[in-house]
Amino acid sequence: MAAVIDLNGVSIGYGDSAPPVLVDVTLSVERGSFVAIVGPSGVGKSTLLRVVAGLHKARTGGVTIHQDQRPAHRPVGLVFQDARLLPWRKVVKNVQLGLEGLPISAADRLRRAEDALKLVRLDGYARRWPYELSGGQRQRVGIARAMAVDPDILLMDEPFGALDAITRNNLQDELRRIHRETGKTILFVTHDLEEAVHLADRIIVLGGTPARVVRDVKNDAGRDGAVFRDQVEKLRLEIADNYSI
Amino acid sequence: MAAVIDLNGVSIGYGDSAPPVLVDVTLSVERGSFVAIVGPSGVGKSTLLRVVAGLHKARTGGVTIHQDQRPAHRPVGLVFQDARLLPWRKVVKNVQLGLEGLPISAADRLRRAEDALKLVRLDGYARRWPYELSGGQRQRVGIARAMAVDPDILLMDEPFGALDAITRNNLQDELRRIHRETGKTILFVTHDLEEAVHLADRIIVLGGTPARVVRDVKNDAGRDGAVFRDQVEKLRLEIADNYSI
Amino acid sequence: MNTRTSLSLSALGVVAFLLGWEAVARSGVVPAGLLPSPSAVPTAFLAEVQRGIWQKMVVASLSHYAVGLALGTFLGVAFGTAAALWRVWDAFQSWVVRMLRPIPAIAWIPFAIIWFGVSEGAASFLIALTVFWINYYASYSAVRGVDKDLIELGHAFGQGGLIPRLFKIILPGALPGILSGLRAGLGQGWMTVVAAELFGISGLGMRMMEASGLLATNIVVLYMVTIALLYGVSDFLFMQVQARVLSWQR
Amino acid sequence: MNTRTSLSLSALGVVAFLLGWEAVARSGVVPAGLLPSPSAVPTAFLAEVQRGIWQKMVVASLSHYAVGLALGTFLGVAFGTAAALWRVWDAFQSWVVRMLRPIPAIAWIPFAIIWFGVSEGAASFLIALTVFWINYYASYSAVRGVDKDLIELGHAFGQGGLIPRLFKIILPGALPGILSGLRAGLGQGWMTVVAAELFGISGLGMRMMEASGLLATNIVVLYMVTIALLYGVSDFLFMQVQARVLSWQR
Amino acid sequence: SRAADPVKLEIGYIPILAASPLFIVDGQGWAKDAGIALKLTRFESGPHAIQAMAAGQIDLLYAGVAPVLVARTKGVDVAVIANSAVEEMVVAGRGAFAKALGANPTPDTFKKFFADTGRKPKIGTQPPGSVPDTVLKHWLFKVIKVDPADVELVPMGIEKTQQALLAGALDAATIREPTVTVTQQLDPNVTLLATGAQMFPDQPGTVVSARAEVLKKHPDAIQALVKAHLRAVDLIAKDPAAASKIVNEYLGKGLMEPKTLEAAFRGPGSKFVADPHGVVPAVEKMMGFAKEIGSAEGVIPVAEAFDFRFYDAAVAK
Ligand SMILES: Nc1ncnc2c1ncn2[C@@H]1O[C@H](COP(=O)(O)OP(=O)(O)OP(=O)(O)O)[C@@H](O)[C@H]1O
Ligand SMILES: Nc1ncnc2c1ncn2[C@@H]1O[C@H](COP(=O)(O)OP(=O)(O)OP(=O)(O)O)[C@@H](O)[C@H]1O
Ligand SMILES: [Mg+2]
Ligand SMILES: [Mg+2]
Repeated sequence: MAAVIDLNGVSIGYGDSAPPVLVDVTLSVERGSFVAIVGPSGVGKSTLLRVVAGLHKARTGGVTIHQDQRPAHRPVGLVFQDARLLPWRKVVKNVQLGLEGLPISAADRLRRAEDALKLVRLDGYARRWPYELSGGQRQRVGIARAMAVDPDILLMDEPFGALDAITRNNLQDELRRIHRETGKTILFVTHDLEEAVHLADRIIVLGGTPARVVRDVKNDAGRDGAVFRDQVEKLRLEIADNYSI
Repeated sequence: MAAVIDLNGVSIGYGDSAPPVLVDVTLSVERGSFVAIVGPSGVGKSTLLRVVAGLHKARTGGVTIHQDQRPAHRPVGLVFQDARLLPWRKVVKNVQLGLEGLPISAADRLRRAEDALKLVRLDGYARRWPYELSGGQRQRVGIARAMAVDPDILLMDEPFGALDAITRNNLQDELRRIHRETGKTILFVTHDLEEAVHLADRIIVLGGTPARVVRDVKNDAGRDGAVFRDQVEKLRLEIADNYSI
Repeated sequence: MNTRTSLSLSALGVVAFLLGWEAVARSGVVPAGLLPSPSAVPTAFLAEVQRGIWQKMVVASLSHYAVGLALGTFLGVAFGTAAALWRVWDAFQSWVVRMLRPIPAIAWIPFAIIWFGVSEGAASFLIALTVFWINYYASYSAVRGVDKDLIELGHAFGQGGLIPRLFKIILPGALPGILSGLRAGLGQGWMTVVAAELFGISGLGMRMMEASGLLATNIVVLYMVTIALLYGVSDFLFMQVQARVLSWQR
Repeated sequence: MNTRTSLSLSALGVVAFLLGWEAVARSGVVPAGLLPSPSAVPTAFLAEVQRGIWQKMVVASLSHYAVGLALGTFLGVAFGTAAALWRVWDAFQSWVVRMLRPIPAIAWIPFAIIWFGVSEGAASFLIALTVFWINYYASYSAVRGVDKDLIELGHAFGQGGLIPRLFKIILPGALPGILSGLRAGLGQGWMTVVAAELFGISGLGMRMMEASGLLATNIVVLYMVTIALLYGVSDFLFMQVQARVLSWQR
Repeated sequence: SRAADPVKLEIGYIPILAASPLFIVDGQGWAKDAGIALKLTRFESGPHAIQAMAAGQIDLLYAGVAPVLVARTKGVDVAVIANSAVEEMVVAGRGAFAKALGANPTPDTFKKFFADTGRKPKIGTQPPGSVPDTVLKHWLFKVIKVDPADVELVPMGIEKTQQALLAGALDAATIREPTVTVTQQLDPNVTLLATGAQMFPDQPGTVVSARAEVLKKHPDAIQALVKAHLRAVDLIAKDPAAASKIVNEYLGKGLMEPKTLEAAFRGPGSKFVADPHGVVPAVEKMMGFAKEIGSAEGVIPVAEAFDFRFYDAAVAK
């Protein structure tokens, strides 16, 4: 299958003079794959995602995203690590943000937003202001917002970080179903190794200072059982070895 | 031992007319205990913590906190679910916030802030602005800020929610050590049942609409092994049964 | 605090103010003829209304004010936002703006006369000018202060183009600051009405100056109270609208 | 964009402005004698400096300005903050403020004369007044807009008392808005200097009025340029300081 | 032009008693009878009005002679076509200073005032170079021969002088009708210290001026207007009561009674003279004095600013 995300010797930093955060990242993500990115706090996972989303310029190297232009869809959907809702829009309007400017009717927009809210179990909260939500509810609105645009590439930065076990399981199942049914390419940052092994078919470990890709493993450990636990344990050791922040 | 936190038939809500979020919470937390609070997203965990911290008034019922007045300490330390740093203060100044107004010298204040930052593995980040931090780093500054005031009661709202496995394990170990050595009373909100069973000696499950305490179990499942896994499973079912949000 | 309490507190404040004024006026601390007591206002009001002057002046000034305010606000917000958005434009105009900014309304009068003649337009121009500056700076700083994270959010969700970014992220985000400028302009506009009517354009300001020249202070005060009421009502309404518009702020 | 580029862009802007002005002045579009060309300013400047008038007027006006600005800014921020913090006080004063707000500087002159006589104090008072209002409203809205979460944070960490809450949370949080008011006041103050010197207090404004009465427009323009420069420099410095103070904003 | 198609003339004025002839011309409909449509525009001060005139926004102006002369030096082509009033400015004083000065002021009264109160008397007037300033100085330094060191002159706007006088911030001020009468009615402490004639005999006052272009384009209309102006000046002299009623419609309607205006017309501060010929030497004399005290740099040719044709034709018939 074709690569939809191609990073070639990319190095990334903040400001003009500070040392780079990530160096020499070469990465090619195939269409329809589910890639988890793990690594210690502050290693550069969010930064990498922002570069892929085109929100931050790489210092050097090539970043290519092969986007399909489907009408009424955005090629890339992003779930931020903080929920990042527009405080002046009610929940349902926040979810519609990415749909605005697409050639669809207002009724369609509303319907898609409501569907996305249903997906994250927030049907009853459409008319609330963001400040009236709990932390986990806010995060779920952020997920719904990315889902509503029905993107080919879904970039998720710790999307389930603030969710309880049950909600999280539900949403993991939904995400897996969507991945299976629609063949979206998913880049998924998580701090939870179980989650990574549970969901992804490929796991990328970032580590070191400045950070680079230290491991890039195909994950077919299944969803449970001894192989699963082995895989998690192996990753844990891997990260611990390259843990320097 | 004596109860340091006493809630008596407390009900809590936002606004004046909206239905209550939590009702009929009666809870007594003993000095030196480590209590985990779990429950689905949006059930009212953060709200409960804010009432205990005195930041939100209960609608009915009695809230009593038995505070010791030790000099140079604050009785209660709170870790918010969002990091909530003051954007106009550098990291080290953010950590010192709670120390200001206490009868200690500026040098002491700085030392305690730096110690707290060391605890959360952010020694090198003291002079950064909050916006220059990653999500997990921000959360750790929030933890350091609460630790710096050396409180008798530590209220933590998903403090490790955004941390990778290794950092999280480190901090869990630190927290356990501090609890053991200083005998602080800790109220710990988490969405992670393993973490709850791993750390706490008492677990409170919130559930229902409006929410109430649906389970209040003594946890002596140990830190690992089959009993541990049983306990986690039992809690998971408990929550699933009362899952209504 | 509910609306009832707050309204009665306001009434209390106004009554206290009027009583204090009346006391000062009667005490003779202030030379007679310079400060009439507020109780002189109703009589003056009736007289002016009967002569038909009051209505005419109010309508005239209101129209200068409305035009000037609308124009000044719109242009001020537009230019302030533009300067805050484009660094090149900002750098280009910053010192020109610095040169024009401190020029007082009075010094603009000759230009107003040249451009508009002795006409309503000239008065509106002068009012627009003051209102412009206030809105320019308020918008500039408000737009500069918009959370960069939200702008990034806009980019991520296809709202990075100028128009959607402006209308979906920047202007709503800057709205509290912009509205505060609008409100300040609301008052500053009235303050300028008087200066703008100094040269032959009829309205409250002209009548006030005329009365002041003839030391008819009760008429002066009548028109000051008139301006105060007109402003008070518009400011009150503005605050109501603002509370609606900013209901997303806690 | 670095400082060099931005400075040269500014210079470009000013040059373009001056050229445009010179062109208009020479074209005869504007009646002769009403708009001198900028090239007439240096001669006028030399003449005024030789007479010693320029220096005297600049010093005089600067002192009125500085006193008025400092006073107006301090009181404006203080009262605006107070009104935003205490709802009861806010309700009590809101309508009184609405009555006083639109009263123009010119209408205050009699009171300034009564309270201060024909003195420097009166001029400073009038300047303080305009500056006061701008800062009052800017601070009011900035303080109202402070993130409630941060105030809660203060309470949680023992900074809930009035003084620490004010100085550690509210004022820093409102700082961008307050500074924007300060900046607007900086310019508004100069705009008022002229009006404040209309009644016998010597300074730039008085000299301008004098010259304007004699249609000595080159002198008028000289002082306008002087005001522009004084303001330009202070605004520039203010922006530098502000960039420092707000460096925590991206 | 035909009668059905009136000549439109815009006339500016300063709201002072000396503009009364204009109000009468308009109020009595004399201009309309002559086929002229007048539009009156009020100005706060001469310079603003002159600026409007230079910009071609108004055609004629009732204002002081000084701004007209100054405007001519700035290349604005205007000419004086008639006079309206002279000796307008008077000195009004209040309180202790007025009492001390009495009817026969001498330099010593100023010195004594200083000795008694510990401060120099403050006298409000307009900026140096203006008519009020010049004639006040003439009165002080030429007529009474006061030592300049014994008095403080405060230059300010016309209207501010009255307010400052009433507020007690000034001991005396140069003011003109109708505020002289109004001020005295309001505050009995205010008394007249010197009339215009005492300050500077024939002191120049308000004149009627017009843009040269208008003079060329509508000579007939201007002629008719000057005639009406003469008629109005006559009316004021003959029947101040009737004149005051008409004028009140324009000046201080609702702000003062016609009685007040009538008193002003009859008062010592009011001397209406339509003949512009006498103004020329008076202005020349005044400018000579201004140059002497250093408030004017050069002497402007005065006579060529006057266009006597219309007045002469009007009185000839
Ligand atoms: N300011 C508010 N106004 C109205 N409702 C609110 C407000 N804040 C929270 N709520 C509601 O109160 C309920 C409890 O919120 P709370 O933040 O305590 O949940 P939580 O248990 O901490 O959830 P999470 O795990 O998602 O953080 C939620 O349903 C939320 O929507
Ligand atoms: N605006 C910025 N300026 C300077 N440094 C920054 C900035 N933003 C992030 N950094 C630094 O870049 C590094 C990578 O940040 P990033 O947010 O990508 O980490 P992360 O892997 O997502 O961490 P976490 O798991 O804690 O969210 C961190 O060390 C952080 O301190
Ligand atoms: Mg991150
Ligand atoms: Mg919560």
